Formats: sequence, structure tokens, C-alpha cells
Amino acid sequence: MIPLGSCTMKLNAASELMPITFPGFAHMHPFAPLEQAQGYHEMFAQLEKDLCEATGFAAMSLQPNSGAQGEYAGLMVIKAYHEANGDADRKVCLIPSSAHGTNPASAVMAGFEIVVTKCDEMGNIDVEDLKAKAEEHKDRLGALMVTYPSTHGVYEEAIQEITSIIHAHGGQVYMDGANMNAQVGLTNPGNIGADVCHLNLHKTFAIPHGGGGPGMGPIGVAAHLADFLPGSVMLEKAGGSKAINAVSAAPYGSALILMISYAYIKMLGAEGLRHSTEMAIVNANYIKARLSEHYGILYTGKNNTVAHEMILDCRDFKRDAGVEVADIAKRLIDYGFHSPTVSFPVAETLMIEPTESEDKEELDRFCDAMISIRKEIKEIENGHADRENNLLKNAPHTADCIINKDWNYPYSPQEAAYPIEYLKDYKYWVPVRRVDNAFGDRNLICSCPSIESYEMA
Amino acid sequence: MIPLGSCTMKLNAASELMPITFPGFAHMHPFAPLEQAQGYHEMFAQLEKDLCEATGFAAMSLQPNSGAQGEYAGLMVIKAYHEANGDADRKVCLIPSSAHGTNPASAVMAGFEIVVTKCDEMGNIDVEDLKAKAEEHKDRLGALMVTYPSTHGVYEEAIQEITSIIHAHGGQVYMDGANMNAQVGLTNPGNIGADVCHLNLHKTFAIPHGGGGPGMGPIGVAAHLADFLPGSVMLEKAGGSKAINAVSAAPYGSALILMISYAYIKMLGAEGLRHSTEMAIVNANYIKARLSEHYGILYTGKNNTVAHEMILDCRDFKRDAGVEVADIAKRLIDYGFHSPTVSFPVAETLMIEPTESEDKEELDRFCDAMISIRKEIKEIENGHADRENNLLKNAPHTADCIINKDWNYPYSPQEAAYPIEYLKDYKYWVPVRRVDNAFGDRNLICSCPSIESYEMA
Amino acid sequence: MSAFSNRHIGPNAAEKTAMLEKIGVKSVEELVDKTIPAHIRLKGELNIDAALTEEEYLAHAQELAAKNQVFKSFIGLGYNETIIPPVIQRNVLENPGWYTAYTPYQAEISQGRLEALLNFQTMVMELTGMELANASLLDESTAVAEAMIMFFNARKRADVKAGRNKCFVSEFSFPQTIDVVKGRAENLGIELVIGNPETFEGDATFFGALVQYPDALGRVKKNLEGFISRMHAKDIKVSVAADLLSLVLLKSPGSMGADVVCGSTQRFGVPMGYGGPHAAYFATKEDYKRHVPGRIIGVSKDVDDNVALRMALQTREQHIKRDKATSNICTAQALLAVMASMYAVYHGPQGMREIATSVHNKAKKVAEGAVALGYELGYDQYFDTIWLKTPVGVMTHDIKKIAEANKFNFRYISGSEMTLSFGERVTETDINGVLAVLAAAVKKNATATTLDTTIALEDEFMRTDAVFTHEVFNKYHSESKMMRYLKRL
Amino acid sequence: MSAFSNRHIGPNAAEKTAMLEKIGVKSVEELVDKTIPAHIRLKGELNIDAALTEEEYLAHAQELAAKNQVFKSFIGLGYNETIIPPVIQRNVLENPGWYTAYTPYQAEISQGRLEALLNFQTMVMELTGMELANASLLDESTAVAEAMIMFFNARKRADVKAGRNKCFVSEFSFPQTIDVVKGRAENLGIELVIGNPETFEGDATFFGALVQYPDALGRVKKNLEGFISRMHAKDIKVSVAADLLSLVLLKSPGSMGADVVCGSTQRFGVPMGYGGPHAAYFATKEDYKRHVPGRIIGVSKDVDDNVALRMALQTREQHIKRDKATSNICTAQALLAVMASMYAVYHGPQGMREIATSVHNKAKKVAEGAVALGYELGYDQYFDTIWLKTPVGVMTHDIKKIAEANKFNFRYISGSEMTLSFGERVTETDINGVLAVLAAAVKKNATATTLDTTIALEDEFMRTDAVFTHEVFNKYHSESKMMRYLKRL
Ligand SMILES: Cc1ncc(COP(=O)(O)O)c(C=O)c1O
Ligand SMILES: Cc1ncc(COP(=O)(O)O)c(C=O)c1O
Repeated sequence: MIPLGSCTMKLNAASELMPITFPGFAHMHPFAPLEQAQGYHEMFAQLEKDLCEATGFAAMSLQPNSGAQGEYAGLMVIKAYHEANGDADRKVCLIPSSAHGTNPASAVMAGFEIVVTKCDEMGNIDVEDLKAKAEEHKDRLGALMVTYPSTHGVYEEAIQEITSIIHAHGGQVYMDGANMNAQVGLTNPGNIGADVCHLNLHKTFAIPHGGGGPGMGPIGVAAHLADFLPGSVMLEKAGGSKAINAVSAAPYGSALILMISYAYIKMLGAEGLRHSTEMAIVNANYIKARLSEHYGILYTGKNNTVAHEMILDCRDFKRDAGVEVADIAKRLIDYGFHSPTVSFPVAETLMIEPTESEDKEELDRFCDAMISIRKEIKEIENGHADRENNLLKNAPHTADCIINKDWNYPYSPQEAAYPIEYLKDYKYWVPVRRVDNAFGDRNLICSCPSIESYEMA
Repeated sequence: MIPLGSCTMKLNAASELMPITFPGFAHMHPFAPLEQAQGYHEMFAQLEKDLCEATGFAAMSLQPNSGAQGEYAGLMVIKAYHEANGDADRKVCLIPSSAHGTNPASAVMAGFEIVVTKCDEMGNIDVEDLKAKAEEHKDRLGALMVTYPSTHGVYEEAIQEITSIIHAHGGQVYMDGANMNAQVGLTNPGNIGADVCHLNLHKTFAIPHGGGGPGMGPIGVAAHLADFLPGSVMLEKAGGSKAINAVSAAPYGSALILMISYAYIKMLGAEGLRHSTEMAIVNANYIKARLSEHYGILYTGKNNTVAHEMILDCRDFKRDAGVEVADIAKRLIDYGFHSPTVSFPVAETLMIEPTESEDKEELDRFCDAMISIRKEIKEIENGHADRENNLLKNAPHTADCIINKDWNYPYSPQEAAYPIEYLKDYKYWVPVRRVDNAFGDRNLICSCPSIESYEMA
Repeated sequence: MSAFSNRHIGPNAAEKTAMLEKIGVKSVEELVDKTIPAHIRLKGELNIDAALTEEEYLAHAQELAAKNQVFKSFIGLGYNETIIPPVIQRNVLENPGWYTAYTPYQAEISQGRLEALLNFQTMVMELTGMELANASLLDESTAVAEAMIMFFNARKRADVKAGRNKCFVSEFSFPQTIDVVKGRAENLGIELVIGNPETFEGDATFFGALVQYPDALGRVKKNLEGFISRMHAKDIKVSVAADLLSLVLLKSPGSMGADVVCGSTQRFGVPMGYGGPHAAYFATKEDYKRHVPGRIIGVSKDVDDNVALRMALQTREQHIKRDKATSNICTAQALLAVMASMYAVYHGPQGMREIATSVHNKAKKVAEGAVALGYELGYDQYFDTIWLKTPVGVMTHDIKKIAEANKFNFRYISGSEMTLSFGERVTETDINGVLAVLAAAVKKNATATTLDTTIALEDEFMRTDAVFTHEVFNKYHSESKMMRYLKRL
Repeated sequence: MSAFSNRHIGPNAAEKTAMLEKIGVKSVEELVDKTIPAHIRLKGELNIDAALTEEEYLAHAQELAAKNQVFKSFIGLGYNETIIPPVIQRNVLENPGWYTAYTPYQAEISQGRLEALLNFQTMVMELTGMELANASLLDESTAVAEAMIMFFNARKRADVKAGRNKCFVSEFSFPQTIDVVKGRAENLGIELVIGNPETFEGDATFFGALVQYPDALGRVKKNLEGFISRMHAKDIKVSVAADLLSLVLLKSPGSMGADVVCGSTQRFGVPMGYGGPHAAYFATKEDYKRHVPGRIIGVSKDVDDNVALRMALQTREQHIKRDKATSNICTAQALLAVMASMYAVYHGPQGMREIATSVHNKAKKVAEGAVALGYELGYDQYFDTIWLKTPVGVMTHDIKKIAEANKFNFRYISGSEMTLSFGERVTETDINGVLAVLAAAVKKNATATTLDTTIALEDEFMRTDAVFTHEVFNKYHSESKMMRYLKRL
């Protein structure tokens, strides 16, 4: 399990992936004549229809090659819309402080001016602040970028109020779809009042992450924006009647991997899509139920539940035990886990998103590891373990350091390598110990080092 | 590398394997009408032709599903030939003492009486003994089963003399083709005077071993035996005009994986096939050159070279250090290697066959491990290490035993787990320690044990 | 040198030079000349076509595949349309980690593969109701032959002396099995008697009897249990070749006293592949443990008392026992046994029951439709294969034409008889297609049918004991879990 | 519930019950009701088709694939016929171990993937002759746009003040790139000037210039070095979008002074896929290290002083710098960068040189054949793409008809002009097919040509420095080694 918050690491099923190596899909040139690509276009049409249904939108562009690219495309569509309405000045973009970094970066790229709005102590958008800022900029209000459910893992109750405020002040609502895995079949961007959103097909719709790509970030838009969807000089058919410039080289972006999301939808159907969302919520709340006895959960909804992900509060450990969240992340490696997202959207916290594809046993294994680490922290809090020289600070532990080096840590090799029973069967041995980031940035080398340099150890 | 003697663990290339999952091959019923299987039959015809060329034979049956099945089929063909000649009595089968166990077992199955012939001190067939026995049984001599190059890894100079003796006494020569990887393109069974041989396509012709199957053991025969090749009640076309009964359920055995050998031949061509054989010999002689400085090589040819495999003599270690060959095999696991073949064809030896697919670096890694183990044995011989409690007797060492158990062996955990430099990068951790075979045979359990029983540890 | 041969051969030019130097020869040719006797050397190059590149070969293989016309098969006889779960295809069949491995002679390094084979044995034992199973044989027909030979070799001294050497074979066994068994019997002086088990009485000259269940006409005959006791009464050992999938629903032959149960596991997610490879299974009683052919995986422990698996009872095998071995089998069908066992692991008891029920129900729906069209059903208790007799005046070769025009293959037994066998991969659309063929042959229209889970078999045939009870068959039903399990092994 | 959804979703029914109990709700519905505000809940089920099974879906996908007619492509424009080495297809593209992984935020657990990406950067740096490369961008067109933005953002204060905001774009850039760059320029107030680099002089209002090499007409223009110095003389930064394969033979843009070199690595063994995914590369000078868009893998050490890799200079990225980030890029094309780098690792310097030479030679042979048939060659220095002008009276739309009848796609520029671009996967047979098409259009017969290794490029264009010098590109050329390397990582 890689329980990455906001990153939706669900199953990438073999059957979803097999068709991408079919020669009929693999070897087609993007600018081949339209009539030769009927199989692709039949798939595009169906996928657009299904994604429109899932988002509650009128039209879809399959062009953007990533979520961030989708944000840029969506904001460009909003801009084109304002311009078409003679509102070329509407260049202010409100972005809540909890937004993902790509949001402000994309807004800048699209030529917007950013105004950051606050969050309240519940992690929700501060509606008063939002209202005030919308009011303040009402003549120049272009858009709000909002993630739903929020990056804090909560379905904000006020979302429709928020989108109404924006609309009332002449703005358009851009919804960041990174958390769509908490919506499909239960609610949708159209319902909450968004005008545009991107979908991270590599999150919600099963395209594998590939170690940092490929991805696909199609955008859906409400009817009034459909004309502006990105076109392509290479294919007349692509885009709306008043299309903005292409945002990707190819008219349908990374067309090949659209097959994966198409497969996902085709094999789950309406019911399976909805149930996947429900189970993503069940899995997250199960983790919450188990871990809330040991860690603080930063934000919950009004009934004390979380959406499909949650934030674990690790901020006090620094004070009480000198333990930073990065230490927990590294210690998790000794337990055989890739850490959940570190310090996003809140510094010194962990953001956990299990997805629907993990079963209870795996969730339990993860919770057991987290609980065991909490005990290790307690030992430091108690003063039973040293604040500087302990299991967390020295993590991860390689086999080499355990076996070959003279062991002079104040805990046993067993505690370092096998802190928990299941590791007897599943031990993963990490190849290197804690990496020094600062050293690398100071001495930047970004090509393969010579073999001799490997001997420096 | 799995340097298994007589087992030819060569590369199973991805391109050789890909077609077996093409639907056009995978989903065909073996008794579908012939005209629907034109693709298969075109392949069979070409493969038969190419295998005939490689063996120097006139006809080929693709029916037997393994080498042993091929032996049975080949002997049955010989029997049918004798019967057709009114020689139904020719039921004596000469088998050299160095033969693989399947040879006598197959001969018995085919209704032959076995007469074992001796080997000389050079590991070669004792021609005098053979001649005497052929003479003795000349009226009832049915066949000789001979492996070439011999299971001792030597191209016997006298092979043509041997086959002539058999022919002169009315017998037929069955060649075990397990060592064909030392012949293809350089010599062939026809050349040495054999009448029949099987090919282990899962050795010489790149079908993967699958952990103990599948395999394919087609047989090639000289012209006078072609009429007797196995038929099938399910397909008239299959087999010779006086076909023996089917030896497999399906007329072409495991037809699907014939595609793999077909691919192998198609992509190597005549030159590549020959060069593969040459390089198999080079690789073996390289290992010999390196290891003969540390171990005895049991048999070599007249110019002090070996064929594609060799036998490492480990018999004295028992006397000098109490070390059995099984201890070396288990210690190799700590070095990250699957042991070469143990105690075949000679007790307390290792039989090493690297194949052409291994590169020098991998061969060196293996030789380094063997040399290092030889040093460990020397420590015992010297009396520097204990005869009972030492690195070899206690091998293999799990991570669990090194880290979790109280370490009370007379050597360090480092010596146990990291005896050689390359393991820093490539350490494989074995999941269990030395298995007790006798205990299991006494208490035979051959279904999954209950979960509780796993807790017995 | 061909592009591929540079990929296939390990050492590159520089390495080759260094190695030849160490060996002490100047060239490959010199080494070969020194090694292979001159008088047996070939003169020229083999007359084999020049090499294709990998890309060219794959294109050629695509063309060959296209020359095969793959019809939906209803032929049966031990080979059925099955679905390979994609997770198994990708992570076993297409994964070098599983397919390149060698026979697990070094047990410590092979625990994962051994566990998969132990699962196979466990599955076979549960379904057949037997005490012991091996880790695969080459195919069903040779497995039946091995049963015969095992009974023969295990005869009591007195029987050997008395020349008790006859073996009965049901004429309703698969024809290819009878073919193989005939060849095997002859050699050992076994006299085969082929006949109808319903009327065969047996006597003291018979040591064994081999039957098929359900038989080649698809019949689930009531008399199996009776037949076995009749034989046992005369000290004749009985081997039952059984469709393993049928045993998910049917009473196990073991519970009826069979001495051997064997057959194919092809339909457990292994493609037909025009004949193989597939794993045959072989199960028997504890009494025969020193006579079983093939590999057996057993449970033992290591020096630290951990559970550890390894190949058991190797003393039976040819590499030790040579001419006294229980069989000549060496390479078997390990990878296919792994695939078949993983199919059951992935589907679990409920999934397996659904698959078995569904293939039965397909047969039932076609049987009902055929009867409605005027065909006669040869026998009304069947698992997945129905025996149809054509209405008067309708010839099977006419049906064949229509069927083949629709890309269907049936099994035609005579001018008026045929069998149709139904596999997992046969769809409702196919079923209605088959009914349309049958209808067209009698110039009628078929009424469309809908598959359900109804069963035509009488209760007395059905098994009442639980199967797939071990945890391993009840755990890995989501793809993520299955992948992790396959990876862990 | 669909068969697949039971595979996709982890918890089974029993686990679900246990989990709901721990959560303290009675049902999934109750939990959902408590969690999602009622006023935004959907009423009914989505209007999406009922689920297909995996088997049904795969059959459907086969049908869709069959509806695509895959012609051999000579269109070029950054997308070329390439061969995916089967060992890479099976062990990277089809291996969950490589494709499911996440961005390597936890470096210690991701050393293998980081090493593969470091290989990518090394390859890019060597081929482009630059000091720094990132670990991929989304596609070539956006990479060019990123170069423009980087130059724009890196302007000196004085230039910003002076409103130095023009950017030159060669009109011989790929049309899709001009399309994308136009959109990006507008927003930031960049004024684009599209023109001919041969005549463009530049002035103090320009901050950057973007050119294509070889250009969209396939021309390897002599004046690139001159152009760059002309621009530099006016303090205009130059980005060269280059075909990375061409740089195996051609002098690197870095050696000619380019400030950025970027482009696609699709033709390094990644299928065209109707547009992607493919990894774009982006290389620049050390000076720009704090301005580079996208991820950079860097070498560092761990606490035991072992070499250890990790993502470098994260402070440039949006997740830290937000609106001040160098780019909005987050997800890039890691898997495709891995595939492209492994292609080079597997082929090595000699193999890469052979591939580059062979695509060039294909162009050369067609150019020669076309000239013999009366076509005019637009420019005689080209890498893999030739610019042809038709003989008088022969129209490209007539050629198109003949070409398509032969399943070939060319790029038609006007009624009398076209380009043909040649990839690794184009065979000698294809080449002769293309010549036959060109011949048929002029009603002549083509003489068959044979590919060789001759080169039409003048020496002055050719690179003289060694590339792929690092050991990693000189080691893994047999399939066994490559598999082990891929497995070790
Ligand atoms: C909330 C949120 N928004 C946007 C993105 C950007 O998506 P991409 O990585 O596809 O550009 C991410 C992905 O990490 C995200 O988590
Ligand atoms: C010399 C020899 N002969 C025969 C065989 C039997 O071949 P198979 O395992 O295919 O039955 C082998 C295989 O191990 C062998 O090494």
C-alpha cells in the first residue's frame, strides 16, 4: 500500500492495461487522417460522454496531459469566456490557502492575479473572508479555484454557498478534480456549482502513476464554456467553435492511456463506480477509527467522519520528542511502507488516502505500523529513548548497517529491523539510509556519477 | 544464473514468449478441424524441417510432452521397427552407467530389458565392455541409449565406433538429446550414427522451465524409422504410415509452446544457432579455466577442454573437512546462487552448465563465489574452523537467524551474510534455513498446513 | 551475426576476447576444434533460414496467428473454453520470475513456487476426496496410463505370480486416452479389455479398471459408486478420470471409494493452446504413497523449526530409483499447475461454484432448447456436456456446415449423434447462437434463452462436503491482494 | 455488483462488515449520508452502461483496435515509427513493479527508479551537449513553451523594466508547437514574432528565440551556430527543439551555444500511441538551475556516505514555491523517460549510432530514388526527413490516394510539396513500397533500392565527440543482463 493523500493510488488492473500494447492502438501517428482512427474516436466519444456524466458537465476536452495542464487549460477557457463577454479585465483568481501548489502556479501561467483566501480552524474555506474578497474584487473577479472535497479531506457543507458567491460576483468556479475519487456516483462538480474541473485520470480513473507520470488531466465544462475548449491546428474536429489554442502537442493528449480509464469505466459500470467511491470513504474512515485512538485527526466533517482521506496531526511530536514528520516517514520504510504524503496540505502532518482497492488486512498492517511507531515516539516522550539517537531519527536501517557496521545504537538490531510481527514474512530491505538533501543541492550532480565515485562509501 | 548441469537454463527471450498469448494461438481446441489450424500446421512443418536439419534426421514427431516422454516414444518406434522386421525379440537395451535416470525408467516402460554398461576412468563409455555386451546379446539387442556429449561433459572420441558396434549387432541407437546445446550447428545425432533422438525443447530450444515444466520432447528419426512415428486417433495426418499409438493426448503435444522454439530458431538463423553452441562451449571452458585452479575437474576431453558443461569434484572435502556437496549447494544460496546440479551423474560432485546466455561478469560472480567457498572449506581443512559448526554446515543463513536469534556461531554475522563484496549490491535473503527432508518424508503432509501450524516456529 | 543473437548470447566481443585468453586459445574456432572430434564435425552451415529480427518475427507470428481460425469450441473431450484471469496472465504466465525458474531442487530458495504447488495438491485432494496428490503430470491421457501402471506395479506378489494382468477400460473414456493407454499396456504385457462399465463384471484376472466421469458422452452415470464396489469386491483397483471442475458440484470419486482420481486442470484458466501445455492431476490413497508417479511437494521444517516445503519422497523418482522408478516422469507441468491453482485461489469457493454452476447451466439451457426443437437428449444427467441425437432426417454433417458457418465447433459422433460441451468462456450470446444453429438445421426458429443458476442434476450426485476450505482459497480475491500474493511467493 | 468491481475493490463482504462496525455505523449508506452533505448528493445512479466483464472488455478493445487502420507513418513532426525492445515492453511497460509506482518523494525506497531517471538525464545531457537536464516534461510543444517562459522569467531586472517582451519563433517549427506556444505567450504578455531564422536579425526588444533542428521541413541548416551567435550578440537566449536521435550523429546544439535544448524522446522505443504518452526532455545551462521547470534527479549521499539519489532542487517546484514556481508541472512522464533511457542502455553507443544511421540512410535512399523519378529534393542536408517537390503536373492529393491505398501516410504541405520522415520501424520493403508509390504517381517504375550505411550529410554537421560514454550505456546489451538490471533497480 502507498497511502498517499490526494494521490489516489488505486489498483491498476492488468485487464485495463493490456490493450495499450495492442498494435492497433500503439502504432498510430497522432496526425494520421481521422478516418483511419475510427476505433480511437469511438472510444473518445464514449469516454467524453461518460466523464461528462460523472462530472455533471456538458462537454469534455481530452487534451491536457496532466492535472496541472488541465488547470491551465480550464483557466484559459474561463479567460476566453470572460473575454468573449467583454470582461477581459476579470483576471483575479481566488485560491484558498489550502490549495495544491499547482493551482497558483497554473493561475499565474494563465495570466491571473492571485488572491489567497483563508481557511477557518475547521480547515474549511472561511466563507466570510471569501465573501469579502469576492466583494472587494467584484469587477475584476475571474475565478475561484477550489478542491472538493477539500485538500483537508472534508466535504465542506458550504460549498454551494461558496460557488454562489463567486457566481454572484461575476466569477467562474474552477474545481480541482484531484479528489474526484470521493465524488464519483455520489455527487459531482456540476452539482456543487463548478463551471470547469479537471480530472486526474491517473488518480481517479486508474491510469498508473508510473513513478511520476504519465498522467491525463481532461477538463469538463458547463455548457456556456463548451465553445472554448482547446483546439488543435492539426485536427479541425478537436475543440470548441471558439477554441483556445492547443495546450498539448497532440489533439487528444496521451491518447493511448485514455484506453485505461475507458476500461475502468466500462468494467465498473455505474454501480461499480459508485461503490468504489463508497468504499474509498469506508476505508478512510476505518483508518481514522483505528488511528484516532493514537493520533490526532486534524479535520473531520460535521458528523466526525472524513472523506476519502485524512490528515494525521504530528505537529506536537517535534516539541515533545524532537520527532519531525519526516522521521516518521523514514521509519515507515523500516516497516515496509512508503509513507503517506508528508506536510501537505499542512506542515508536519501526514495525509492518508487508502483508496477502495486496499483490503482490511493491508489497512490493518498499515495501522499496526503507525501505532507501533506512535509507541516508539512515546518512548522518547517518556525519556526512555534518546531524543537524538533513536529508532526514528536513525531510520531507515539498511541490512548493511545492521549486519556489517559495528552496532552502537542504544536499541537492538531486532528493534530496528523487525519491530513488528508481520515483518518476519514481508521484510523489505531498503538499499540506502537517510539521504542528505542539502548536500546534494549544494553539490548538484544530475548525471550518472562515475563508477569510482560509488566507491566513496 | 542457475548453472544447472544438463539442464541448459538459457535465456527465455520476451519476443519468443509473446506470441503464446496471442488469441489466435491460445484459444484453439486440439481437435478442431485441420483446415482451421493452418497457422499452426505451417509452423509445425517449418519447425519439423528445421529440427530435422539440426539433428541430421529425416523425420520428426512433435508429439512427446517431455524429454522422458520422447525417450519412451523413441524406444517404442525402435521396437515397432524391430517388430516390423520380424525381430520382436530385440528387447535388450544397453544403457551406460552414467545415463540419466529417465533412460532406464523409459526403457522399462517401453518393455525393454536393461543391461548396464561401464564407463572407464576418463568417464567415457568403456568400449570393450560395450562390445562384449553387444556381442553377448546380439540376437536380442534392441537398442543403445547414449547421451552425447556424455553426461560427463565430454565429446567421446569413440562415439562413431560405439554406434557402429550397435548397428553391427542389429541394434538401433537412441541418443538422449539433453546435451544438444553442445551440438547444434557443429555436429548432430545423425552424424554420430544415432537412429533416433529426442530434443528437450525446454533446454536447447528456449522453452522456459516453468519451475518443473512445461517441456516438449519431440523425437527425430532416421528415414528407416519414419513410418513408425506416433499417430493419433484424433488426427489422421499425425504420425507415420505404420504409426505407433499416441504417446500424448494431443496430436502435437503442447503445441502452444512449440511457438517458443520456433521463434528461437527463426530469430537466430543458422549462424546464430551455431554461434550459440560455440559460446556455450566458450562459457563452460572459461569457468573451467577459472575453477580448475581451485577444484578438480572430473573429466575433460583429450585436449583438456570440456564440452558445454563440466563436473567439479567435491568428493575429498568429505574426508578432509567433513563437507558434503549439499553443504556447498546450501552455502551458494548465501552467495545468491542456485546451486549447480548436485551429485549427478557422479555422487558428491557439482555439474555446471552455464549456457551461452550468461555474460562474463555473471560467470565471474559465480566463480568468485565458488572460489570463496573453497577458501571457507580450506579453513576447515586447516583446522581454523570447526568441522561441524561452520559457514557451510549452517548454511543457508536467513536474515531472521542473523538478526533475531542470539548469535552464537563461531563466525561473525558478516561472514555469514556478506562473505563477498558484490553482495553489498545484490543480497538475496533466503526465507528458510536448511530443510529437514527426512522429517518430512517420515511425516508426509502434502496439502497446505493449517495456519496454526505455521506458528509452530 | 543476427541482431537477436547478440541479445541471446551473453558475452560481448570484448568479453569473448578476455575469456578466450583465460582459456588459452586464440579463437572460438580453435577451442571448438580442440573440443569436438574432427570426424563428427559438420562441414557447412545448417540449411536454416537467415535470422529474422525480433520485430520481423513478431509480425510473422501475427500473420501465422491470423491463419488460424479460432472458432468457439464445444468439442470438449477434456479441453474447454476457459478464461485466464488477467492478473494471472500478466503476473504468472508473462512474468519471467515465474516462468524461467527451474525445478525446485534447492528447496530453501524455492519456497514460493513450492507453496503454489502445494496449493495445487491441496485443491486436487479436496476436490477428488483423496488422501494424496502429486504436483502434476503431463496430460490426462498419460495420467490414466500412469494409474494403470501404478496398479500393475503395486500388485501383490501372488497376483504377479498368478499372471493377473488384465485391465478394463471403459469404452466411454476419451478416445485419445484409450489410444495412449493401449500403447502403454502392450509393453508391460498388460491385456486391455475395452468395454461398457455398466455390464462389465470383472474377475480375478483383472487387476485394474479405468473409467471416465462424467464420461465421453457427458453422462454422470449413477452407477459409479456401484461400479467401484463391484470392482473392489473382486480386488480390482479403480481409476476415475474426472473433470476437476465437475467435482466442484459433484460428489467426489474419493468418497465413492476410487483408488485413483486423475484428469486435466486445463479449464482452470489455462488456454487450450491446440493441445497444451496443461497440468494433469493425479490423486490417490495414502497406501500408494511409495508408488505415486511424479513430484510430490511435502511440508517439513527447517533447522530453526520454521515450516518449510520441499519435494517429498524423491526416492520414488527416476533420478534415484532409475529402472525401478514409479515412472519415467521428470519434467512435468509445474507452471500450469501453478496457474490452475492460482485460478482457484483467485476465484475461491464461491467463485468456483459459480463457474461450475454456470457451465452446467449453459448445457442445461441448450439441452432444453434442443429438445424443444425436436432433438433427443441422450442422457438427462450431465455436467457440462450434452449428448444430442438429431431428429429423423437431420444429419450431423449438415449441422456441421451451419455450425462452422457460425464459427462453432461441435463434436460429431455419428450421422445422427453429437455432443456439445460448454466452458466458462462461452457466453449467453454463444448459447443462443448454438440454439440458432440447431434450429436452422431443423428449419425452425429458436426461442432465445437466458442463463440462470438452475441445475438439472439430481441431488444424489451433488457433493455436500465443503471444498476450498483452506484459508489460501479464501483470501486473495481482490486483484491487489492477488498481485501481492503472487509477488510474495 | 460487477465481477470486476469485486476485483477492484479491496475489502470483501466480511471485511466490510467488520470495518463498518469499527467505524460505528450500520451500513455504507449511513456512513455516506453522515459524510456527504445531503444537498449535494446525486439522486439516482449515473447514466453509464452496465459493467462488462474483463473478458468482454478485452474482446471489445480488440474490436476497437481493429477499427483503427494502422498505416506506416512517414508524417514525422516529432512522432516516428520506433521499435519497443521486447525486453523493455515486458519488463517495464508490462511490469506493475515499474508502472504502479508513485513519484519518488521517499528517495530511500526509490533508488532504482531514480537511477533510471538519472540515466535519462545523463543521456540527454550527453546528446544535447548541455550541463543540466530534467527528468522529463509532458511533450515537446510544452517543453518549448517552458523554455520561452524560463527565458522570460530569468530576464534581468533592467530588461523587465524596459519591457523586453518579444520572443522569436521560427516559422519552420512544428505547427503544433507554434500553436501551443502562442497560447502560452499571450497570458504573460509575451509578444511572439514568427519568422524565418535565416533573415531574422533580432533587437533589444527580444528576450528569446525558439528554433527547430532539424526543422519541420527536415532541413539540417548550416546557419544554426551562426544564428545562435547572432542572437547572443544581442543578448537573446536561444532554445533549440531538436530530434534527440539526430543528435547521435549531429553536432550538439550545446556545442553551438544553445541556451536550452528540448524535444521529444518518443522515438527511443515508445510507441506513437496516437499522440502519447511520451517523455519530453529539457536541457539547459548550469546558470539556469534555479529556473528549470520540472523534476531533476540529483546525486547525494546517505548518512553512511553511500551514494544516494533523490529529487534535487525541490525549492523550484510548485509544491513549495506555489505561484512563484518555475512551472506548474507536477505529474510528468517518468515511466516514458525510463523506457527511453532503457532503450539507450540496451542499444548502447554502437546500437544507437546504427539506428540513427539507418533512419538517415532510409531518407537518403528515398531521396535518391525520388530524384531519379523526377521529384525535386527541397534541401540536400537532412537527417531522417526529406522535403520533396513534385514534378510539374503531379499533385500531392493524387499521391495521397496512391499512398493510402498502400497503407502509407506522408505529410502533404501543399499541392506540390510534401515531407517524408523515416523511423526505425520502417523496413527496406517499406522503402521500396514508398518508391513504388512515388513512381506510380509519375507513371514510371521505381528501381528497387537496398539500404546501407552511407550518409548524405556533410562532415561539418557531424558530431565528433563521443556519446553514451558512461558505463551504464555500455553494459547491458544482452537480454539476460538487461532483465537483471531492470530487476535490480
Ligand atoms: C489537489 C491536487 N491538485 C492538482 C494536482 C496536480 O495534478 P498533476 O500531478 O496531474 O499535474 C495534484 C496532484 O498531485 C493534486 O493533488
Ligand atoms: C540427460 C537427460 N536426459 C533426459 C532428461 C529428461 O528430460 P525431461 O525432464 O524433459 O523429461 C534430462 C532432464 O533432466 C536429462 O538431463
